[in-house]
Amino acid sequence: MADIPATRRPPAIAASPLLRLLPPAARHILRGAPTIMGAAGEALGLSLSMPACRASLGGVRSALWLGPDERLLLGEASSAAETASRLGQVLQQQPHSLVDVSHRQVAFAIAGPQAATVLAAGCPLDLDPGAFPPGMCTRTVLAKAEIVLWRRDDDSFHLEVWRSFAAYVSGVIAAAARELTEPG
Amino acid sequence: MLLITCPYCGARPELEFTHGGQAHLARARDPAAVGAQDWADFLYMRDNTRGVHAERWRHTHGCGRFFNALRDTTSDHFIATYRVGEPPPGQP
Amino acid sequence: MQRFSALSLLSHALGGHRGWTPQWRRAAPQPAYDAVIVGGGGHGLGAAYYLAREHRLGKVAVLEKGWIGGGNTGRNTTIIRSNYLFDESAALYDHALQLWEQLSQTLNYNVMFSPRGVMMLAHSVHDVQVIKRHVHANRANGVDNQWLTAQQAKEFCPPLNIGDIRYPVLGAALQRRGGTARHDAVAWGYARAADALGVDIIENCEVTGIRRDAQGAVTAVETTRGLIRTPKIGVSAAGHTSVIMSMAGVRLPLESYPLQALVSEPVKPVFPCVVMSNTVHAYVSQSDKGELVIGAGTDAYTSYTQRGGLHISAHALEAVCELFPMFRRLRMLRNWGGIVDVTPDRSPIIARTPVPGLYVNCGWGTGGFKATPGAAHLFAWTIARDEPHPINSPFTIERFRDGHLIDEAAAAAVAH
Amino acid sequence: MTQVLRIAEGGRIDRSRTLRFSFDGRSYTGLAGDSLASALLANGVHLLGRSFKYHRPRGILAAGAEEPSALVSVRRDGARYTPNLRATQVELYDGLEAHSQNRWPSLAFDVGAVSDLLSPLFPAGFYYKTFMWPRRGWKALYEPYIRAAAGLGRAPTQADPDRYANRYAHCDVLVVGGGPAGLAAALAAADSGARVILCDEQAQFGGSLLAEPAGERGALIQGEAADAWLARSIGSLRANGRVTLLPRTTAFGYFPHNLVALNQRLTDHLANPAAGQTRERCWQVRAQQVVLATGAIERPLVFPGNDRPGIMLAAAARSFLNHYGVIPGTRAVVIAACDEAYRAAIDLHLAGVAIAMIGDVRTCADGAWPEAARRAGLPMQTQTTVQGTRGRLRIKAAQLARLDPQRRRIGNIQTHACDLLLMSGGFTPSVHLHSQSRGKLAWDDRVQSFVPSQAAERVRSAGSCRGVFSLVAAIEDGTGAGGSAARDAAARVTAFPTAAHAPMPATDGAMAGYAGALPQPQAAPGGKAFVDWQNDVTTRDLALALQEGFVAIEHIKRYTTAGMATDQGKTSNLNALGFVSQRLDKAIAEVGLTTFRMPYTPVTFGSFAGFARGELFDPVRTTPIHEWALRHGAVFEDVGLWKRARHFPIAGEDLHAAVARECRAVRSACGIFDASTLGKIEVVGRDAVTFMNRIYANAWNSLAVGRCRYGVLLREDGFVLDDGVVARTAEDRFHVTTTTGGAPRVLAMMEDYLQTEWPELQVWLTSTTEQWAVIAVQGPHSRRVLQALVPDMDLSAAAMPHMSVAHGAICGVPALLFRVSFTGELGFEVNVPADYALAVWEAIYQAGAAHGISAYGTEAMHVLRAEKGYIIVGQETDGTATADDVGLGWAVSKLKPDFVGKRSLARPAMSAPDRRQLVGLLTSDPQLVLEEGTQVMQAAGQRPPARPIGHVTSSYHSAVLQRSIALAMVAAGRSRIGQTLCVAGADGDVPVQVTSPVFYDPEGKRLDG
Ligand SMILES: Cc1cc2nc3c(=O)[nH]c(=O)nc-3n(C[C@H](O)[C@H](O)[C@H](O)COP(=O)(O)OP(=O)(O)OC[C@H]3O[C@@H](n4cnc5c(N)ncnc54)[C@H](O)[C@@H]3O)c2cc1C
Ligand SMILES: NC(=O)c1ccc[n+]([C@@H]2O[C@H](COP(=O)([O-])OP(=O)(O)OC[C@H]3O[C@@H](n4cnc5c(N)ncnc54)[C@H](O)[C@@H]3O)[C@@H](O)[C@H]2O)c1
Ligand SMILES: Cc1cc2nc3c(=O)[nH]c(=O)nc-3n(C[C@H](O)[C@H](O)[C@H](O)COP(=O)(O)O)c2cc1C
Ligand SMILES: [Zn+2]
Repeated sequence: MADIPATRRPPAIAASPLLRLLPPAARHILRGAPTIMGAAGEALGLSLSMPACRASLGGVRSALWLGPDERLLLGEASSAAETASRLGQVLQQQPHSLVDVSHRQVAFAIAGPQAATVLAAGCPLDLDPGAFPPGMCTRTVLAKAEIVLWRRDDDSFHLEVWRSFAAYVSGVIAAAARELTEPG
Repeated sequence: MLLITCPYCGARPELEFTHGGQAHLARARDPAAVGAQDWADFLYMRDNTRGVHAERWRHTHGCGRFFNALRDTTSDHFIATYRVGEPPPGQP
Repeated sequence: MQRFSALSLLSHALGGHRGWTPQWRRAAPQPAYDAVIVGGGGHGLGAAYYLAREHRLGKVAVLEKGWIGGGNTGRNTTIIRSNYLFDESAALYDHALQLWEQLSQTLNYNVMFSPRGVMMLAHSVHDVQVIKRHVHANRANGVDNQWLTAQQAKEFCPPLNIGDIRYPVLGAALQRRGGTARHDAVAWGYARAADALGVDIIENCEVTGIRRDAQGAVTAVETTRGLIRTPKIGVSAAGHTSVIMSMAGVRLPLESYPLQALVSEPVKPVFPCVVMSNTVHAYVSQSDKGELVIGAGTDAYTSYTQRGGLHISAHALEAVCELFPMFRRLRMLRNWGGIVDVTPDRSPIIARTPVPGLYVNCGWGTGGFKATPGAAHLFAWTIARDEPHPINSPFTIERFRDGHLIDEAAAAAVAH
Repeated sequence: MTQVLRIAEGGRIDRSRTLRFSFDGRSYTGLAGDSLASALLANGVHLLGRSFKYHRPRGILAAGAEEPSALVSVRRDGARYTPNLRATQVELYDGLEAHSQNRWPSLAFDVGAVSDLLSPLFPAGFYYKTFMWPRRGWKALYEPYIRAAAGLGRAPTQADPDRYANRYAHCDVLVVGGGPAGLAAALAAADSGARVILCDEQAQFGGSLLAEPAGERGALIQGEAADAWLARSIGSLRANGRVTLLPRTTAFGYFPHNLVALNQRLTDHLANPAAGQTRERCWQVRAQQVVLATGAIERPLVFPGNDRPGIMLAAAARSFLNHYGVIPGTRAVVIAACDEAYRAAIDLHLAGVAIAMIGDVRTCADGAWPEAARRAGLPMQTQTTVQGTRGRLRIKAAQLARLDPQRRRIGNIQTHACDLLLMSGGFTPSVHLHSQSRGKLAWDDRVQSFVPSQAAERVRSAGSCRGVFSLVAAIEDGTGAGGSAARDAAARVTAFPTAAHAPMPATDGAMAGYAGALPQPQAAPGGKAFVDWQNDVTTRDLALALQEGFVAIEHIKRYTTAGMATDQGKTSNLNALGFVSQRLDKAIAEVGLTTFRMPYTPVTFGSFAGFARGELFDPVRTTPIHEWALRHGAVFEDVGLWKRARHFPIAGEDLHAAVARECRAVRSACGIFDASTLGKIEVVGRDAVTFMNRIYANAWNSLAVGRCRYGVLLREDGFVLDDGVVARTAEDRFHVTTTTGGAPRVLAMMEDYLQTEWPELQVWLTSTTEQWAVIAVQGPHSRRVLQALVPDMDLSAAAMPHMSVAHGAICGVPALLFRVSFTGELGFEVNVPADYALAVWEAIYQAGAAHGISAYGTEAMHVLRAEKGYIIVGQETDGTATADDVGLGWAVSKLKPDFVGKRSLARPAMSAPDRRQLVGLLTSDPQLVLEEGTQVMQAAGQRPPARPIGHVTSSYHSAVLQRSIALAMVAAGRSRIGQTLCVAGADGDVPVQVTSPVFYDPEGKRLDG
């Protein structure tokens, strides 16, 4: 029996000018005591001991603080196995949990001068760059869905959304974006 | 919609949280040893304080942590929020 | 008591209505009573009325911290039904419903009981199973409740959108004997009738303490209007029950949550019945004055503020607009909140307490208006005889210790 | 007739743009910038509606949000019909179609008006006293009549096609109200660099300044003409990038922690909104600091016949004249209890309106404006009251009298012909929002009103909404409030401003006004004196309420309905209080106020719902295999937020036929089922097994790596919460599955115990529900179908026994393969990363073609598991069932000292002999399928109230058994196996035999194919 082409097939989403579905990625949830984060970070070439609600970048990888004992590790789709083995080596002896969630969620880029306003249709956080500066990230809600929101720069955001909520989240974004293009 | 200060993430909208009921009701280490009335008290009886009371919240759609809060149930204003394991501020 | 009737109205009209006298005296607290009811809502006033009428318990007072009927009685969506799942509940609520059917005549006060039918919607296969289970259980209990197809549901309530919605309506349970009543009239009607039987209704009188003797039995209540001696105290204070019971050192399985309701601007008759959907959280009826009366949900946290969050009423309105898309253009006239005392099994407590002479009627949560006459009647019985009536004997405090819960919530019965 | 009462110049309307509109089918013209009210007045139309109870002819009382009477319906098209709009707030657009309400057959001739004659029969609360006979009479007879009579406009009958939007916003300073005080506050805050939002319910900013005559004739602000100041202020706010200006936006609700809700109207003023253009936007603004500058509302005066068309508030008339360029009448009588009335009189006089008389209620009137009126030679007198008015559809005359302090008449009754009566009882500060925020109110004698005192949020009031009435003072007040609000916001001050944050500037009594009913000469007959226009509440109603013992203001409100109309008593509450305090001889402050609640003015339901409608009402969750199911004609069911394929009918099969076929396929060949919605949790860490032992009722030490076990989860109260297969994939790692609906609940419960009860455990939880898609392949041929696709895995019974798990690859895709069965057949569950699921599913389906594979849905799955007596949590259990009740006692560890729920199982009731237990039921007629939910009876023919001993939880036709089967929870059921009980069906009792819940393959032979 021939292998099926192992191309990843993301869920269907609602189209809208400001919203772009980002290519498939490798994702891991790393959980454990703060004490493991130093070594783990070094192994991946970025800092995992960042302050609360901040992301850190390192080469092809990035890491998002989701909670005091929880990080979301993002990398290129092909890097999943390597991430696991690198962490496996340095963390062998330390209690921790590493779980591959590459397919659990999808990523959106929402960009443009209107980005924050569009998100404000469903996200109750203060998205003024003063209050939510580039580099900040957090789990939060968009209307009735949970999302991970990460501001890349003043007018572009990175969203992580559980795949079955992708249609809904993109739908809300589309409706909000559409509303902004109206007269008056 | 309340504004709740998560000890880890700061002030956040209530929509991100789940309410966890009265705080500081510890589950007995050996429930088998607990008498019928005491067990019922643990399961069901609540102070339901009118005034300042200690309650649990979880920053479910945030950092995911449970924490405790002192809130005045006659105004819904928070006096303080603090981490699990810490005593309520102003008390030893 | 001045008799109310079309005729008396006419004759008083001729006299320019100068002849009407106060519907209840503004009684001042006496030093002692044979029984004191704490809480001047429908339940408390009703209990006093039945104590005086059926148990001749001597001198009875109702102590109300504010104005009678100002608690949940005065702020509820007035849905009345008895199609609860468990035998114990069905017996309790149907006892009340039977009293409702007579209440205007009993009290000689038009409480506008309007059995226009209460319809409960099913939106999923699971809903259908749960609701049909109710229908069958009710039939066995002799409580009317009937299954309607989605089409029949629409015929019964034409504005209902059964089709192109997120959660299509798969059917509904209809209790034709269910309906609504005028909340204020219930409080005033009981007050007037109780007053006529000699009950003292004392407003602006907040209970601040409970005195007990060496044996622990109650002897008096402390109030903002002085000390009142009494051997029997019946607490019927809804959202504030925990506060009062703690004055006697009694802890209860209660938590008080904000529950909101709202009304639209009044419009001409458009809504023939009561519709409830637990799945999308909407409760709608139209009052005699024309407002749509809409029930929202409880907030997540306990509170005594009598107000709730915007997202809670917004959520209810989302559902209303989905089920009745033509109401999207109607406008909210007023929104308010009450304080509902919720038990872990969503069933009430009408019982003696560990403290001799102290009785409690509470835990009605989001759904006790419908029980008003029944609960009042049974509470009076329990106070007068110091033992529960068979109908309320399962609704004890001890059931939580022993595990004999009557879990209407778990069995997915709806609130209100 | 066209705008005969429009003045030649002046006002803020655009005379170059004439707009056509119709009222009750009759066409008129108005001007751009008109409100419907001003346009009708320009055409001499004063009769706009009929009152709620007595159907009295009613006109326009006010010019703004407080209007109680002039309610109309506006119809854009069949679906865009809006009742109960205040004509004073409806912006005119070309083609506007308005209708009056609550009248039949016509506005001028309304049959309902007889109720006015019969009014002695309908005093306050009359309905409580009658309609009680016969007993059924209320519902059958009286109520329908009362209902038809009540209600204002008609509700729309078609679905509303318009769109609504939500927006969250945050700012340092939110300023509510764009009058002079609000503008000044916004300017001051903006100057200090604060993020400011300024909203005003009106189309233009300016508030009361809009009612000032243009240029020098208007008020001056530091020597500058008001309109120049206004233009300059708005200009500089517009220019500021940190300021958001929201006109047509009403702040309607104040919620805890400085959350203020705004309703913004975007299209109602447009002649032709773009197709699908958003109609309203609901803003939720979280503000560091709030400044309320909501102004004051003029009070009517209460005297007999005070409700006729043509009777109007003085400030309103001034606004119609100076804002809209309309003369509301030709000959006016002015009744003043406050100097503001004189300003109106003077402006109207200059515009050519004859002033028949200015009657002042007070004993002297010597303020600046009365003086100016005197200089202008206007007829004036003090100590005046109104004894009555005449005119049916429009006021024709007013009867004035002068009274001495003992209410004895001085001189004769004076009858003044007029077509306009202006009144000003002073101004009631709009404290609605301050009070909604739970801030305290204090009675202020100087302004004869309640004003804000101690705040309960970070909020300040400025200008006339706190009784600072003079223009200059109001602006200074606004500047002060805006400045300090911005400073506190910058300093993140959390304390609430104290009442003393800004002392009240001195005010002369000139604006104090009057509250209550005007004094009447003793024993004057007097007609109806209205307090609440819209609800037809008169002084007699209030008096009757008091007489009947309704003395608490909240009782008076509810008994008379005063203040309960759509205007929420904006013009009536203080007069009602005044009247009550007069009658009870109690200070108004002691009488107290009723509660202010949201919304400040009525708000469209649709705007609360916003985007949440149709597809966006709730998230629609679908699995990666959904589109395949769609392509193959699946019928879906809603399970929580998920859409799940219920069955796959082919060629016109009904549910029953399709399910029978799908079941047969599974039992005889092979079925494929999408189980992706199952909850999945990865439990990882050194103490994983300890954690599992504490959380689950089962024992886990003995579970070897590579094996699975069915787990039962109890609530702390001992009842079944959830269940699912748990696999141990490593010493320190469990792959836990939960029910579809239970996933979030279970994860939350686990986190709760972990974080709050057992923080010492080294375990972490991660949801993998959506990481893994789950493809169940079940049936005797399932092994053959799969083996081909997993070349490097050995699926043989030896290598992969029942309840085992293995890592591997399927079609080259990483997979976690379970050998489990929820059907009783040989079966596997293939877990693959979600993005690959569709391809893998299709591959399996293809491979299965040769083996008669068939896709099956949730309904077949339910039947198959029922044939085996497997429970479904939520169907067999309902939160009141223990594990033992549903036959899972075996799964509950007897040895473990503790686990969640164990202690509760020791409670007497949990082991009571008559607990309902899971059993099977067989009807004697094999074709009869019992309805789920039917009740099980001890014996046939019981009359209600009969006590059922059980109920049917699952009931199906079993294709393989060729008969109906049912699962039921029956009291002491297991002891009744073999007995015959009966089930109360819709048509008569049905005998049923109690059996074991396992109907098919009790020995479980088929598990190995
Ligand atoms: C928004 C809302 C909607 C609802 N909808 C429905 C519905 O549709 N159908 C239904 O059946 N039920 C409904 N309910 C529930 C129902 O209103 C209550 O269960 C019922 O009215 C309780 O009546 P009560 O007389 O026991 O309590 P209340 O009417 O609240 O009376 C208790 C009284 O005790 C007084 N009190 C408190 N403390 C003291 C003290 N220390 N001293 C003296 N007096 C004190 C209070 O002031 C109050 O007046 C709803 C409730 C709310 C809030
Ligand atoms: N109406 C009168 O004739 C009258 C009476 C007293 C004072 N004054 C004058 O009023 C001025 C005082 O100015 P001010 O700014 O205090 O009051 P203002 O009446 O000039 O402004 C209040 C503004 O707030 C708006 N508003 C009220 N509630 C609102 C809400 N909930 N949401 C959004 N907008 C809302 C109103 O539409 C109005 O535009 C002085 O010029 C004083 O002389 C006029
Ligand atoms: C069934 C019902 C109908 C109501 N109808 C109206 C109404 O038409 N107008 C109104 O202003 N309030 C109405 N109310 C709400 C009351 O004004 C008031 O908000 C409620 O009794 C709670 O009291 P509070 O707001 O003073 O706390 C209604 C309340 C109920 C329970
Ligand atoms: Zn947090």
